[in-house]
This record gives sequence, structure tokens and C-alpha cells, in this order.
Amino acid sequence: MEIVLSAGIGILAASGVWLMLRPRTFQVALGLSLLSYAVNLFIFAMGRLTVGAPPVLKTGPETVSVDDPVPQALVLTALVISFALTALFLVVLLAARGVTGNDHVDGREPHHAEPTPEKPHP
Amino acid sequence: MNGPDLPAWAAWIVVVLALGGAGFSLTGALGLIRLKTFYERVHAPTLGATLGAFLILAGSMLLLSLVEGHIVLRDALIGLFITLTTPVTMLLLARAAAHRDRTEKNPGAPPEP
Amino acid sequence: MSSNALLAAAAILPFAGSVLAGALPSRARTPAAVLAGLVTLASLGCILALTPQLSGGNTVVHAVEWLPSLGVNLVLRLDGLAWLFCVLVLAIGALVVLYARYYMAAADPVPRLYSYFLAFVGAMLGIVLSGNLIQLVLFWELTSIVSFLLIGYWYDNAAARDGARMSLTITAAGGLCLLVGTILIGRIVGSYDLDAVLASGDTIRNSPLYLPALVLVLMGALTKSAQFPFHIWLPRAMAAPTPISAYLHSATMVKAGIFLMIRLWPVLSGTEQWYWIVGSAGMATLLVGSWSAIFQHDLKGLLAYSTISHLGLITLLLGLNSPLAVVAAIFHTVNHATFKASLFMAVGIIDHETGTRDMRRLSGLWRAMPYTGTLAMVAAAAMAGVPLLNGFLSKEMFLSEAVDNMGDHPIHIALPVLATLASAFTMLYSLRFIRQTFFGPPPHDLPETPHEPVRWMRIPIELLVLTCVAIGLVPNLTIGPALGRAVAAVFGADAPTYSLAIWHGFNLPLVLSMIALGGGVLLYVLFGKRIDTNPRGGPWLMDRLDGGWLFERSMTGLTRGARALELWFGAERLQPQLRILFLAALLAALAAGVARGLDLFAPGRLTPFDPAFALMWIVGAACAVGAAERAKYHRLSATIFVGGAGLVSSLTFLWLSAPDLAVTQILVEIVTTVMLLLGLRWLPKRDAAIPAPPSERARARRRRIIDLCIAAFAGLGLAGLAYAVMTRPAGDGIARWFVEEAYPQAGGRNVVNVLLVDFRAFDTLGEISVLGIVGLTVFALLRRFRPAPDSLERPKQQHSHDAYDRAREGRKPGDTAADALLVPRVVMTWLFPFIILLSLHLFLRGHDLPGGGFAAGIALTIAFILQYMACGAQWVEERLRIQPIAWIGLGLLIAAGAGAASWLFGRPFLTAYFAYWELPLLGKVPAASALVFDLGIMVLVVGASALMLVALAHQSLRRTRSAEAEAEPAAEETA
Amino acid sequence: MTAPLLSGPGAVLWSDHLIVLPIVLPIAVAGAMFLMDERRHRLKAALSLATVLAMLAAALVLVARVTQAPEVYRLGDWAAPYGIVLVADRLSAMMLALAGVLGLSALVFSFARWSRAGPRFHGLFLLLLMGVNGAFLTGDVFNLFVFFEVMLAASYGLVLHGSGETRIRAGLGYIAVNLVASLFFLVGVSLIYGTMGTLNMADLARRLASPPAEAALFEVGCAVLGVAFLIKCSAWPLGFWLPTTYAAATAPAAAVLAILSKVGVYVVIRLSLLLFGAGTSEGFGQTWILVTGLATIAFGTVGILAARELTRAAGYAVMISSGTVLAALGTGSAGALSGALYYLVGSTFAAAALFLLAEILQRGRDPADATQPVFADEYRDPFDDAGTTEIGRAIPATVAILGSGFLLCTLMLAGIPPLAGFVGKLAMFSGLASGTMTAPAWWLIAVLTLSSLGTLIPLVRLGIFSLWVPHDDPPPVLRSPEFASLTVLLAACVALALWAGPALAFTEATVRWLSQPQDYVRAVLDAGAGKGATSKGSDRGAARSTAGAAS
Amino acid sequence: MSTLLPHPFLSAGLTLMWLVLNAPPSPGSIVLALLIGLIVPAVMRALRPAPVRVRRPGLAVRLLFTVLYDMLRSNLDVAAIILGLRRGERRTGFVSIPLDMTSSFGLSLLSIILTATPGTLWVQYDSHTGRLLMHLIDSTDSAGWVRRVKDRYERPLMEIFA
Amino acid sequence: MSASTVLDWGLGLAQGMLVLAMALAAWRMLRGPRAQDRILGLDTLYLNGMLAIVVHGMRTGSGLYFEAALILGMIGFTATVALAKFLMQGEVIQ
Ligand code: NA
Ligand code: NA
Repeated sequence: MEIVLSAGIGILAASGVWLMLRPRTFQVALGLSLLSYAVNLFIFAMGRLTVGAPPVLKTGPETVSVDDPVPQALVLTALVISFALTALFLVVLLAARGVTGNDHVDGREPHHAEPTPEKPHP
Repeated sequence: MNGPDLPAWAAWIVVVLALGGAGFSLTGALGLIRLKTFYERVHAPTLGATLGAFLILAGSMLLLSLVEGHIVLRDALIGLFITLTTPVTMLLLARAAAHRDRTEKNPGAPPEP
Repeated sequence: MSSNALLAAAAILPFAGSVLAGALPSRARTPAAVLAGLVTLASLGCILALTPQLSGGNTVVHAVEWLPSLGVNLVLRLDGLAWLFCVLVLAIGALVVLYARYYMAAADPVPRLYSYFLAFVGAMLGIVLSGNLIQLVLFWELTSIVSFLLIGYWYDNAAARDGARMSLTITAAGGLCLLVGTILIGRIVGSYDLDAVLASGDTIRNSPLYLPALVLVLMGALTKSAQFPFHIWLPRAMAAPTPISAYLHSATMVKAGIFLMIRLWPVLSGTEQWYWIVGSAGMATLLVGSWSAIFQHDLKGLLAYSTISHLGLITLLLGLNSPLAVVAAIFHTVNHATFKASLFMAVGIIDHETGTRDMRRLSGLWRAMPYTGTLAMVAAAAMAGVPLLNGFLSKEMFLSEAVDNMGDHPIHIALPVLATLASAFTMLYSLRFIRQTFFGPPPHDLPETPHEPVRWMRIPIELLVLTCVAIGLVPNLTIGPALGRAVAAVFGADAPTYSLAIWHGFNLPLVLSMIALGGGVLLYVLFGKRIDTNPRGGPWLMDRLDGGWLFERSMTGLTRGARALELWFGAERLQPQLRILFLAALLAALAAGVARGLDLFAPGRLTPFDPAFALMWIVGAACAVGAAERAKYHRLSATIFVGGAGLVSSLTFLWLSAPDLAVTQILVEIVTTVMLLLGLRWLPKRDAAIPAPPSERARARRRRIIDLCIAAFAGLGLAGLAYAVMTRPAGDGIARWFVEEAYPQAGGRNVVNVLLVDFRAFDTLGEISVLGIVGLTVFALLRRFRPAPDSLERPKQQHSHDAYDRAREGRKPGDTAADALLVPRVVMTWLFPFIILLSLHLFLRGHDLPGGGFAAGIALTIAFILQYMACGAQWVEERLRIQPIAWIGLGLLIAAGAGAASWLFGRPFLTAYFAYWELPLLGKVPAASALVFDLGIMVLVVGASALMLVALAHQSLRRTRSAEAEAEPAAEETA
Repeated sequence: MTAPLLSGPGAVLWSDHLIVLPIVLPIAVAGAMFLMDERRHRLKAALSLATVLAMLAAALVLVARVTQAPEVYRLGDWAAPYGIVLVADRLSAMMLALAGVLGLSALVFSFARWSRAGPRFHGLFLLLLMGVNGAFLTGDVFNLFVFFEVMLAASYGLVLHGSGETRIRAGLGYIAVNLVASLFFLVGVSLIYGTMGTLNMADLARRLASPPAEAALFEVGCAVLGVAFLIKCSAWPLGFWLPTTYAAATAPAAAVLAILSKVGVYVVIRLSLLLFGAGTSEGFGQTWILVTGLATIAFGTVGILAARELTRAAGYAVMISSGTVLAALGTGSAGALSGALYYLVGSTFAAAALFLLAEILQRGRDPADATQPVFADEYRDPFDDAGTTEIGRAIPATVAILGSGFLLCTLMLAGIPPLAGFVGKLAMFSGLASGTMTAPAWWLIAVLTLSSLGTLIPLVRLGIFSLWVPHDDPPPVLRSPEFASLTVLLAACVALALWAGPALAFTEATVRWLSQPQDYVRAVLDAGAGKGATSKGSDRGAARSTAGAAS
Repeated sequence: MSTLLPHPFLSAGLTLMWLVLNAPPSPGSIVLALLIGLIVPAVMRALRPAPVRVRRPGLAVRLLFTVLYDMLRSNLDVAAIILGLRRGERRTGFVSIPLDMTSSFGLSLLSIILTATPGTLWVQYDSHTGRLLMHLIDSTDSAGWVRRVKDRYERPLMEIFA
Repeated sequence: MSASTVLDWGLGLAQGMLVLAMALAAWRMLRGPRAQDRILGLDTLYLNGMLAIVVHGMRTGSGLYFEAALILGMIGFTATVALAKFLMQGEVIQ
């Protein structure tokens, strides 16, 4: 299982990094999503893997062996934050698309000149 | 992983239900691959959403009722809601596909109603 | 008044006066002058009152603790040398105050000038009175800054701006070097205290840090005293009002450098390095200054280069490593201050009364202003070193030192020769100044008719010229005691014996002096006319070397170079920046791992392999790679694939014992997909690549390969680290405690939820704040959202639906769309209460079973969104009014309030309360303050996520409405 | 010594809660403001002002209190390392006070016009300060992440505040870079948890005292974490986002953002001295911090030399200031570090003041101003129109005031006497020059000296251009809130120089305290030792039931 | 009654769902379930959906079983088609069905029945002509399908929700 | 064969079959050719994923996974409905 999850994390991360390095804003947004998945799984993996032992205690006094709850709590926090920030990034990219007229991460196509008040975006 | 503790008869029933459900679901998914046109393919996943799901959920209810020691019906809710909601996706998809095929004048585009 | 108080008063008064003068109204010329004069005189009075206490080489010291841990205290230390400079600074300052009152026009904001002036006086006094080297540096830089303001006083004038900037740049740079040099001295000596430093001459000279310290200190001194090649700022500083030039370039600013060299002479001089650096700087400056002065047509320019040359002379004297030369240097410093100040003032009068300072236009002024002319002539004679004037005495001493220094080394023969030559040059330009300005035919075509200035304006010059004469005639009576005290202060018990007589007998120096005077006259007779008509615009041999031009060029070059470096070492664009970030993280991890010999594949524990899990991850990986591949042109497909990858992640959490995570991730996944789609509406379809030049294409290819490598290594790295950690046993961490104590101490069975709402509730509070903030930011952005023109159109599907409707009898636009949504509408509407129930269910069970406030909130949001999707924004908002921002606020208040409630029970913030309450009929029910906290989370999550989704959804509505709004006026116009 | 709150059950002083006030108060006030109508400007402004003043007061009281002993506050009454603790020691209290002053002046400045350039400014502003305060106070690495995110999220909002093309474009890059940094942060923190099994800083330090099983993996985690922090510090080559972003942001936003990169610096100081000051990983990353710091100063200087606009120059000044502190930390000299801490405070004030000044000087030339809402509907609230009108009396002698202010900023940033910038550099130089002088010390002295000059030259050029060269634009107008705000910042710089002795004594003591990590560890882990531990579960339960009974 | 319980079937459904979710029932969960059944439908008052009246609950139950049976049969049919177990020619295509029902609730149920039954797919309904376009995975007997839809599903539905 | 072996193997096999179904759905999703096929594939992926969760709950004999399945069953369709509506009308919410 460990090797599978590691490989999965790796592929998600690689895809995410690749997309984050692309020039189009939407690519970056999706890259961010994929990279967040990878990182969330990574955090989760730090608690080691267990199958079928959620950290939910039975109604008895005995303490059972369950999965490490701490990384799970951390992932939950990180998950919410990355959700919020993905949304924010999406809206910023929309706004940028609106004001610049293109969807390049720099707000202008690489072979177009920097817009000036006299010469706005094409 | 500690599996559940069941009497043999129940185990067999549960397994048969689960395998049957999974079989139908798998067949549905297979249909998604094998069927030729989109409109045919839309039918396929319904196998999993209906009989496949019902069998698995029935197995689950039986198993959990035995494990938890009281009648467990909650899985039926899943069955109910997927029956109600899956068609919404399907018909919207079919409608969208019909529109696209008509505007693109594809062969096999649906006629007007 | 005690001597300490007098000293402190002398140092503080000018600054206090500066503040007061600055506060005066801008037309208050006379009050400002009176204030400045009084302050200066009062300060002078304080210093003079302290004179008796300096007898016998005593010093007056007043120390105030400032930075004790650094050994830097504010120490005012008055000794003979400081006394001499103080008197110079204050006496000439007082004269300048008087002079400036009449020189400055009423229209100028004169109080500001006096304010700066007084600050400058204070800074100068600070330097000369410093008993601590760091304090000296502090005031040193202060003079640079205030002189910047003074030179730039007429800042509307470009020359003033440039001059100010140049002087500040050069002198402040020198000051920075001086600071480092001082710190090195402090390190050698172990103290910045002047007395301690002066007592450690041998230690300093024998230290390995001597040379760097010397060079750095001299950088300060030489830049300030305008030594070659740093002299270039001084002529440009002539853009200042003339009274300021008179002050800065006679007694103060430039003399600070001289003062410093004299001050540290006992500890820094006496070495070969000192001799060569200081001596050659002085010699070069002397020659370059006097040579250049010859060729100036502007009177102030002439005085400026003359100043440079005299400063060179003084520096050269200091460089000779001879105590007698130092005496000469001190003496010449005083002399130069008197005659140069008077000359500047005279030139100011000429400028003031004639409107020009160009010697080629001026002529025959003697007739119009004989009195001023006489004064100027005496001062110029002093400058030229004519006998019976003070300049002659110090120049005699200089030539005598030059001769004495010849000694054994053949190269030293050059010294008296060059000294004589420079003296001849001085004679030449002094003569030229007097001859061209005051004699010759009557002037014509001057901007103003020349006449004598007002009485008060002449008084400062009269006093200064009187001083020149008095010192020249009876040096022992006038300057003698002061010079003696200063020399004693520098040398202490080892003071050299010297004589201030006019006549030392007929000796070699006298001969040289006469040769210089005669040579100067001869040169003027031979070349005077040629200089006037010099076509090359600058001094012969040096016309190509325009310091100002060089400076401007180097500043521009500096900026240009910096821009090039910024481009080279920086990255403006996002992609390279991100590339660097990923590379940096990769390299950092690699470096740390390699340094410790990390083995990623150490054998360890493994969880039993399940092929289904592997198959599921094949799906996940395919989705991820698919998304990466399609995202550029097929955004919708890529969004779908990301959804697939997200589902696989959720299932993984579930499989590996994290149902809470799975629930949350699924919900977030759904909302994110809807949000991406809402956004996609405003990103028009991208059909083809934007055409790029062919040269770009090859580069793009290369970049893609690099990115692919970075991505691959990032993936490998993260996978490797994950594998390495997962296969190693977990240590004895804090996790076990949470599992054991979640129920007994926090009353919850779902340990993850207990962590979120109790053990680590503080994290959660922060997390929901993030969510709220982002919701508001999204709202703010969308409120001003301006869609790109190409996405303003309604989507083409809707157009064709409407066209279909229009083409058919009995249908109106929108019917087809309504028919298509007929069924979804019914289903989604009736599902609404059930999803609310689901949300409540998730909320209430969270503490004991998977669920919780966040999941409940998102589920509720989805319930709302389904209504929006089915029925449209308008329909929903006519029925349900949700005020998301208020929900955000409420959520924050509930959560924070739940935390703060524990204060009432004397417990820290967020201390949770739980108990089982016995209720009638219901029996035992759990009551936990964590539930209230969780409620806050839920409320906020609903508010924030609904705000984001609704704000996005509203854009279409706004588009429709604005289209309608635009259509209406257009219709009115046509009607 | 620990506070009474933590030592005996039930013995609680209200003043013990002071430490959590800078975090709870802004949340509560922001929450309340979200419930109010957006148009109630004055009320909101008054509330914000009161909150920020209270935060500043709390910070100052803490500064005074922690000189006796650090304070540890157990959130949720859970003891470290299980619960999250807030730790106020000299360093965090000092940073808290810095944030308070900066927040106060930025807030007051915004009253003139910027607070109405977009919705919900005050709430975002308070939450930003809340994030900053939390980051300074927390003693838990994951909680640090959360507060970083709060601070960053609010900073995204503030960078975008006012909208407009420049801000949106800059904001996009800023967000992208910081999201990557946040992901690195998460990877680093989780690796630390995965190898050490704890998140509490003190506990980490304690565990590092004996060689941990997975030192290599732990250090890899720290390296990744370090990259994340260096991105936030805007260290070269990770900080190219800063000048563009800060130049694009509205002035009060930029001014308060000046503290953000300092949070990164703070964390680097905190963690490297706590975790790598001694023990198995002693000296980890120190060379890198030094090299990065030096490179950052150099690049910042190049940038400021190249700057065409004041705002950009101010951004690079922020970079230089961060780089200076990092480099001083990297030299390992206590004297240099204490000087650098002093310098950090002053240079942050000065950079913030420069942002504010630049805005006043460049006002009217700001293309982002031109942005108007596009749609005429409910999104255009009445206060949108009020956004252009200004509040406060126009101050006479504007040019003179701006000129003096500009001069003071220049002197501060270039480290030229007589202001705190000079004292800071002097203290650093003295620190470096004392004891055995190593090559890094020489390097730092040289680089800092050149950087001083490199700061002076362009700032003088830009200042002359803005203030002295005659322009066609209408003369700048200074409103009373803006004047007050500038006065606060510059007076702080002057005060810092006047009372440099006590201030340096404080930072010296701070560095002494930081170099004794075992004291920190003891203070945190002994705070109410055992109360959260299993053996004392009944004790806690009893305490809770009393609380329950009281209710 | 109608003000307190505007949607009694909904209330019952919600109460039941809560009880099913929180089995085994305790006094507390029963009270909570009743409260939820009472309160949550209030949101429907805000949404104001078209009113739904169930006339013949018995017929509804019978219809339910009919549908379940048809679903089972269709599942087997379609599975056979997918797995290639069915011999003979299979034609796939669209069929247009004139519907008499106009109630949106009824139409929705019909659409759910048809779509949730493998082999039939609700593609498009035209409210003006009242015609439904349906896709059949096996349209060999399209006329039979038209009858089946109208007789087996549409008529009972119209009776239930008349 | 003991009951637990039967369960273990049988449910494991069922789960494997469901994951295989997921893989087939993903294949359709990735393959297309049209957007509607991809959405259909995603919907099927969700469905089979949900069933896999139920079977996982059976394998572990635990009811803790139920909510995840219920959420997928009740509101999992939101994402695919949004996609379908986007396809049909060009925007998700008017
Ligand atoms: Na785990
Ligand atoms: Na069907």
C-alpha cells in the first residue's frame, strides 16, 4: 500500500507542478488543486497507513489501536484552507482575464509589450 | 484489519449480494466501454445505480444489522437518493448531447420530439 | 554656569535655533536672521567663556550616556584644537548670518535657509566637539545631509539639485567608509572614546587592521575635504546661495575633513602608507585645483577650485609626517577660512550688484565699488601669499616644510618644485581675478548697474579682511595663543617649537616664495588673454576630464547597470519565479538529505498490499496526468479529470481509516467543481494557440522540457519522502495521548473532531477566519468584476435555444431551457429539506462520529447551490434571502464567543466544557461547549462558501441586467 | 516563573488572558463588523481604531511583562505539547508591538480615503493583524501555518483591495507564489511531525537534544520548511514577488504588509535558534541563511538602484531589511543579531512610512485609480461613490512635511545618522567587529556598507524627482489622518534613536534569551506540567465540573 | 394543520429519515426527529414549489412495485445486451411519445422511472406539444414502449397526482 | 471455509470488481470522445466509488464509512449536474 500511495502522491504532485509551471491561469488553478491533493495525502501519510481503524473510539473504556488522528486533523485544516485559496485564485484569475483580456499568468502574452495607459491590452 | 464476525449463512448471503451487485455495476461500466453511441452508453451506468446498488446495499444492511445487533436500514437511504438523483444527471446529459448533435448536424442526432 | 553646561549649551543651541527658525513663517527674513545671529553668538560666547579652562592643555568634557553597550556615548570634548575650530565655525557663521540677511531676496523662504544653516552649525560643532569617534561620524553625516539641503536650497534650479545630490552622494559615501574605519579603530583600541584612541597610536599603527582602517578613515576625510579625485562635488556645490558657499567652503564643511585628519594625526600618521596616501592626494589636489582655477571664468568657480587647491595644500602638509607641517596646516586652515570667506562674500556682492559672475563680462568695477574692490584685493593678496598678509605666513611654512622634507630620497625633490609651481598658479589666478574684475574698461551690458552694497553687507568682509591683515602683521598677538593651544591639543607634551614671525631671514623658502609670486605675474602677462579666449572650455590638459559629467554618467550607468542586474538576477514573470521556487525546495531537500546520508528505501513496516487499491490509483494517476495534459485547450475535460483525481483521493482517505477526511474532501470536491464551472463561463473557449514567433517556439520547447524535469523530480521527491516516512516506525509522539484522552477528558469519541474543536480548536478558529477572509475577498473582487469583452455574450447554447423558440409558433424565448430543467427543478427543490437534514445529522454527530461543523456547513451550502442551479439566482433570491457576510460575522462571533466563555470560569481561551445533562423525557444528553464552537464553524462555512458561489453566480445576472440597462437608453435615444 | 494561570488550579488573573487578546479581539470585532451595514464607516473606523489601540497597548504591556519572565498561555487549558500554547517572550512581544504600531499607522492612514476603496476593509485589516499576532505568539508549528494563512489570506484581500488591473495582475502572482510557499510549509511541517511525532516547538527542541531516530528526514523537512519561510521573507532568489506586489497594493495595505516579510524573518530566527542552536542539528542551515541574506541585501540594493518608482524602491527596501536580519543571524554573532533586531524594527517603520509617502506623492498618477465598477446594480453600494472623497483636513506646508518625512525615511533606510537606521547598523557592525572576526563578518560589513550607499543614491534621486523637480500635476495634498499616521511612524524612528540605549539593551537581552533555548523549552513544557497529562485527568475533570456547576 | 404541517408527507419522510439515520431510536432521537419533521419543511414554504397532492396512496404503492419489477427485468435485459448474451438483431433509436400529463411533479416522477430503468432514457420533453422524446437501447418494439409508458406509468401517475 | 474467510475474499473480490468498474468509467472519461461521454464517465466513477465505500464498510464491519457514501449518493450528483448543465446551457447558474 505504501508504494502505491507514494506513487500516487508523486504523480499527483508531478502533474500539479507541471501545471503550476504553465503559462495559462486556468492551468495554474488546476495545478494548484492537484498539488493540494498531493500535499494533503502526504500529510496524511505522515501518520503511517492503517486499514479499517478510524480514530473513532468505541463506546467502551478500553483504548484501541487506531490510526494516528493528528495528521487527519491537520489535513482537515489544510484542506479547508486550500479549498478557500483555490476559490480565491479562481476568482482572481477571472478578474485578471477580465481586465487584461488574456489568460496568461503575467497578464500579457509573452511576445506582446507591457500595456501602457496609451496602449492598453489588445 | 479486523473483519466482521458473522454466522456462515449470513456471510454467504452477504457475499452473494455484494458480488451480484458488483457484477451488475461492473457490467454497467463495461457497457460504457462496449456500447457504440453516446445515447446507448447512457443506459449502461443505470445498471449500477439500480440493481447493482440495491444488491450491495441490501448486503450491507444485512451485515451491519448483524454486527450492530439492531436493524440497520440507513443504507436504503443511499439507494433511494441515487435512484432519485442519478436520472437528473442522465437526462440533462442526454438533453445537452441532443442539442449539440443537432446544432452540429451529426449523423444520429435525435429528431425533434 | 558650569563648564559642562556651557559646553552643552554651545552644542545644543544651534539645533534648538534650527527648529525655531524652521517654525517661523516663510517671509520672516529678519526675525530668522536675528535668531540665527543670536544663537550663533551665544554659542560662540559659551565657547569663548570656556577658554580659560583650556590652559595647560586641559580639556573640558561633558558626557551623556547613549549606547553604553556599544561603548558609544555622547561626549562633548573641548580642547585647544576643537576650540579653534569652534571659534572659526561660529565667528564666520555669525558673519555669514549677517551677510545672508542682506544677500537673500525677500521672496525666498529665508527662515528655512537659516534653519538649515543653524543645523549645519550644530553638526559642525558636533564634529569638532566629539569626544567619541562614533559621535563624530554621526555629526559628520549630519553635515553631509544638511549641506545637501543647503546646496539644494533653490531646488527649482536643476544645477542646485544636481549639485546637492552630487555632494551628498560623495560625502555620504565617504562617511560610510569612515564609519567602518572608525569601527575598525574601535576594534583595535577597544573603545571609541577619543582619549583612549589618541592614547593608542602605536597599537593602531602596529595592528594588521591599520591599513584598512586608515584607508577607510581617509576615504571619509578626503571626500569631505574635496581631495582629488573626489573634489568634483565642490564646484557643483556652488549652486548654493553665496553666503552658504562662503560658509561651507571656507570654514566648515570641507574643513571637517581637515579637522579629522588633524584630530587623528597623532595616531594614524607617521607611516609610509599615511605619507603616500595623504601626501599624494594633497599634492594632486593642490596642482589640479590651482591649475583648474586658472581657467575658470565664473568667479565662484575660481574660488571653488582655489578652495580645492588650498585644501590640497593643507592635506599635503598633513601628509608630510612632520609635526611642524601640522602646525602649518592648522595655521593655513585658519588663514584660508578668513580670506576665502571674505572673497566669497565679495563675489556675492559683485554677483548681487551686477547680476553676473562671469569674469569675461565683468570689468572696471573699481569705479563703481572701490571699497569692495579694495577689500577683495587684500583678501586675494592673502590668498596669493603676498607678504604682510596671513596667507604669506602659512605659505612660507609650507614651502619650508617642503624643502625640509626633501631629505635623502631623490623623488622628494619634486615636492618643493611642485609646491612652488602651485603657488605660482595661485598668484596667477588671484591676479586674474582682481585684474579682470576691477580693472580695465568700464563694464557694459551688465544685467544691473553696479554700485556699492548696503553698509551692513560689507561689515562681514571688513572684519574678515581685518583679520587677514592683523594675523599677517602680528601673528603672535592674534592667532598665536589659539594656535598654541591647538598644537598643544594635537601633540600634547611633544609639541614642536615653531615661530610665527614675518621674517625668518633670507632662506630657501623665501626665495621659492618670491619665485612663485614673480612667476605668477609673469604667467599672467604671458597667458592672461589666451585664458580668456580659451576655446576648449576647460583647463588645458584637463578639459576632457569633466568631473560633473563623469559623475552623472556613472550615476546613470549605475542605474542602468542595476536594471540589467535586476533582470539578470531577478525574475519579473511568474513562471520563472515558480520554477525557481520548486527548484529551490528540491535542492534544499536534496542537500539536507545528502548531508545526512538519507536512505529513502530503508526496509521497514508495510501494510498488506491490495490490488484494488493499486488499480484505484491507476485511475487516479490517469486522471491527474490527463488533467495536466488537457488543461490548456480543454478546460472542461481537465476539470472533469481533476474531479476524478479528487474522488480517488477521497476514497484513499476512506480506505486508510480517515472517514472524516473522505467526507470533507468529497464535499469540498463538489463545491470546487461547481465553482470552477461558474468560473469557466467567463473564460471563453480557447481553440488554438496564440501565434508565437518561430524563435519563441524553440525556447518554449526547451522550457517545457525543463518544466517536465522539475515536475518529475518534484513528484519523485515527494513520493520518496512519503515512502521513507511511511515505512519507518512512528516514534513515541503525541498521537497516543489524544487517542487515550479524547473521551475521558474531552468527551468525544471521534478523536479527529475532538482535535479540531477542542485540543487544537485554535487551529480551527484560524482556519475559519481564512475561509471568511477569502469569502469577503472574492466578494470584493467580483463586485468590481469586469468580464472580458469576448465573454460578455450569452453562451451560444442559450442563443440557439432562444432561436429555436422564436422560430416556433406559441413558444417564447426561454421555454426550451425551462423544459429542459423541468425535471431537475422538481427533484432538486424537494431534495432541499433532505439535504438540510443531512447537514444537521453531520453536525450533531460530529463529536462522536465522522461529520462535524465544516462538513455540515458545506452540505448546507450545496443544498442552496442546488436551488440556484435548478431555478436560477433570481428565483431563489425572491424566496430565500441569505446574507452571507452576516453569516460569516456570526460564525466568527459564535466561535470566538464559545472560546471566550471559558474566561468567565477562570479558564484559558477555548477551554471546553462538557457534561451529560439529565433532561426529562430524553434522559442523559451530551452538552459540550465544543458543539457551540462547531456551530460557529458551520455558520461561517455556510456564509463564506455561499458568498463565493453566489457572488460568482451573480455575474451572469449582472451581465443580463447591464445588457438591459444599456439597451434602455439606446432605445430612448432612437425614439 | 510562569503565570498564576498555569501554576495552580483555579488561580486565574484576568490579566493572564492579555496574551490572547491580540488574537481574539480582532476576530470578535471583525465578526461584529461583518454584521453591520457596510455604510457605517465612522463606527467601523472607530471600532477598528479602538481595537488596534487595544492590541498595541496589550503588546506594550507584554513587552514590559516579559522582561521578567516569558508567559505561556495554554489554549483550551491543554498543556504543551498536546495542546497549542501561546508563548510571549521578548522576541514575540517585541514583534507584537512592532505590528501594533505599524497597524495603527496604516489604519489611521487608510481613514483618509483607502478604507472605502473596497468593501469590508476594516474586517480584513483586523484579521490580517490577528494573523500576524498569532504567528508571533504561537508555540506550535502547525498553528503557525494556520496563522500564516490567516495573515496571507487577509493580505491577498488587502493587495487586491481597491481592485484595478495593476493590483489584480500583481495579486495573481503574489497569490500563486505564496500558495506554493504554503504547500512547502505543509510538506515541511508534516515531515517534522512524521519524524518527530510532535508539533510543539519546545517539544521539538527537547526531542532534538537527544539524537532522534530520523534526523535525516527531519532535516529534509526543516530544509523544505526553510524554503517556505525564505519565500515569505522574500529572500533572494525566492522573493521577486515582493516589490511588484507591494508597489501595486494600496498604500495602507503596503505599509502593513511591510510586517509580513518580517513574520518570515521572525520565524527563521525563532526556529533556527530554538531547534538548531544546540543539540543534534546544531548549526543546521546557518550558512545558507547567511548566503541568502547577503544575496538578498545585494539584490535588494540592485533593485532599489534600478527602481523607477518610489513604491518599488520601498518594496526593495523591505527586502534589504529582511536580508540584513537573515545575514546577521547567519553570521552567528550575538551582537550582530541584537543589532539586527533593533534594525528590523526601525527599518520596518521606515519602509512602511515610505510606502505611505510614495502614495501621497504618486497620487493622481495611479492608473488603478481609474477602475470603476462596470455594472450598475446592487453591487454598487453608495459608499463606492464616496470612495473618491477624502476625509480629514488638508495639512498646510505639505511639501515641507513630505520632504522632511522623505528625508527621514531615506536616512533610516540608508542607515545614515542620526536615526535608528544608523544605530542599527552601528550595533550590527560593532557586534561583528567584536570577538574573532570571521569572513562572514567582513562580508556582511562590506555588503551592508555598499547597500547603504546603494540605498541612498536612488532614494535621493527619486526624492529629488518627486519633491524638487517641478511637475505639472497638482501639488500633493496631505490629509490630517495621513499626517498623523506618518508622524506616528517617523516619531517611532526618532524615539528609537533617542532611546537607543534601552532599546539595544532590550534586543541584547532578547538575543541572550534566544541563545538559551533550554530556558524556553522549560518555560513551555513546565507550564502547568502534568495538568493535561493522563495522570491528572481527574484533576482536570474536577476543574471542569466546577466550571459546569458554576454554569 | 396545513399551516403547522404544510407538507405532511415531507414531514413524515424527514422524521423517518432521521430515525433511520440514528437507529436504534432513543427518546432523545425521537423527539429530535419529530422536531426536524416539524421545522425543516418550513424552508419549503419559502421555496413555494408547485403544490403536490397525493390522491391514491395505494396506487402509488402498486406503481412502486411495478417499477421495481420493470427495473429488475430491464437490468437483466441490458446486462445481457452489454455482455453480448442476447442473440438477434438489436436496433437502437429514439421514440416520440405524446403525453397527457402536465403536472411537473408527475412528469418528474415519470422521468425518474424511465431514466432509472435501464434501457430507457428521457431525452427531451416539449411542454407545448406535450411530446416526450425517449431513447431506447433496444427500439425493436417502439410501439410497445409507447404503450408501456402510457399505460404502466403515465396513467397511474396521473391518477395519483390528479 | 470460515465465515470470515468467505467474507474477506468475497467482499474483497466485490470491492475489486467495483474498482475495476471505476477504471472502466475512468477509461471512458479519459477517452471521450465528447464532453458528454466524459461527464458520464465521471458520474459512473462517482457511483462505483460510492458502492466501493459501502463494500469497504462491509469488509471492515464498520458503519463509520456510511456518511461518505450517503453524501455521494445524495449530493454527489451536484458536480455532474453542474457539468451537464454547463454543457447544455453554457453556464451553471443564470
Ligand atoms: Na494514517
Ligand atoms: Na434508463
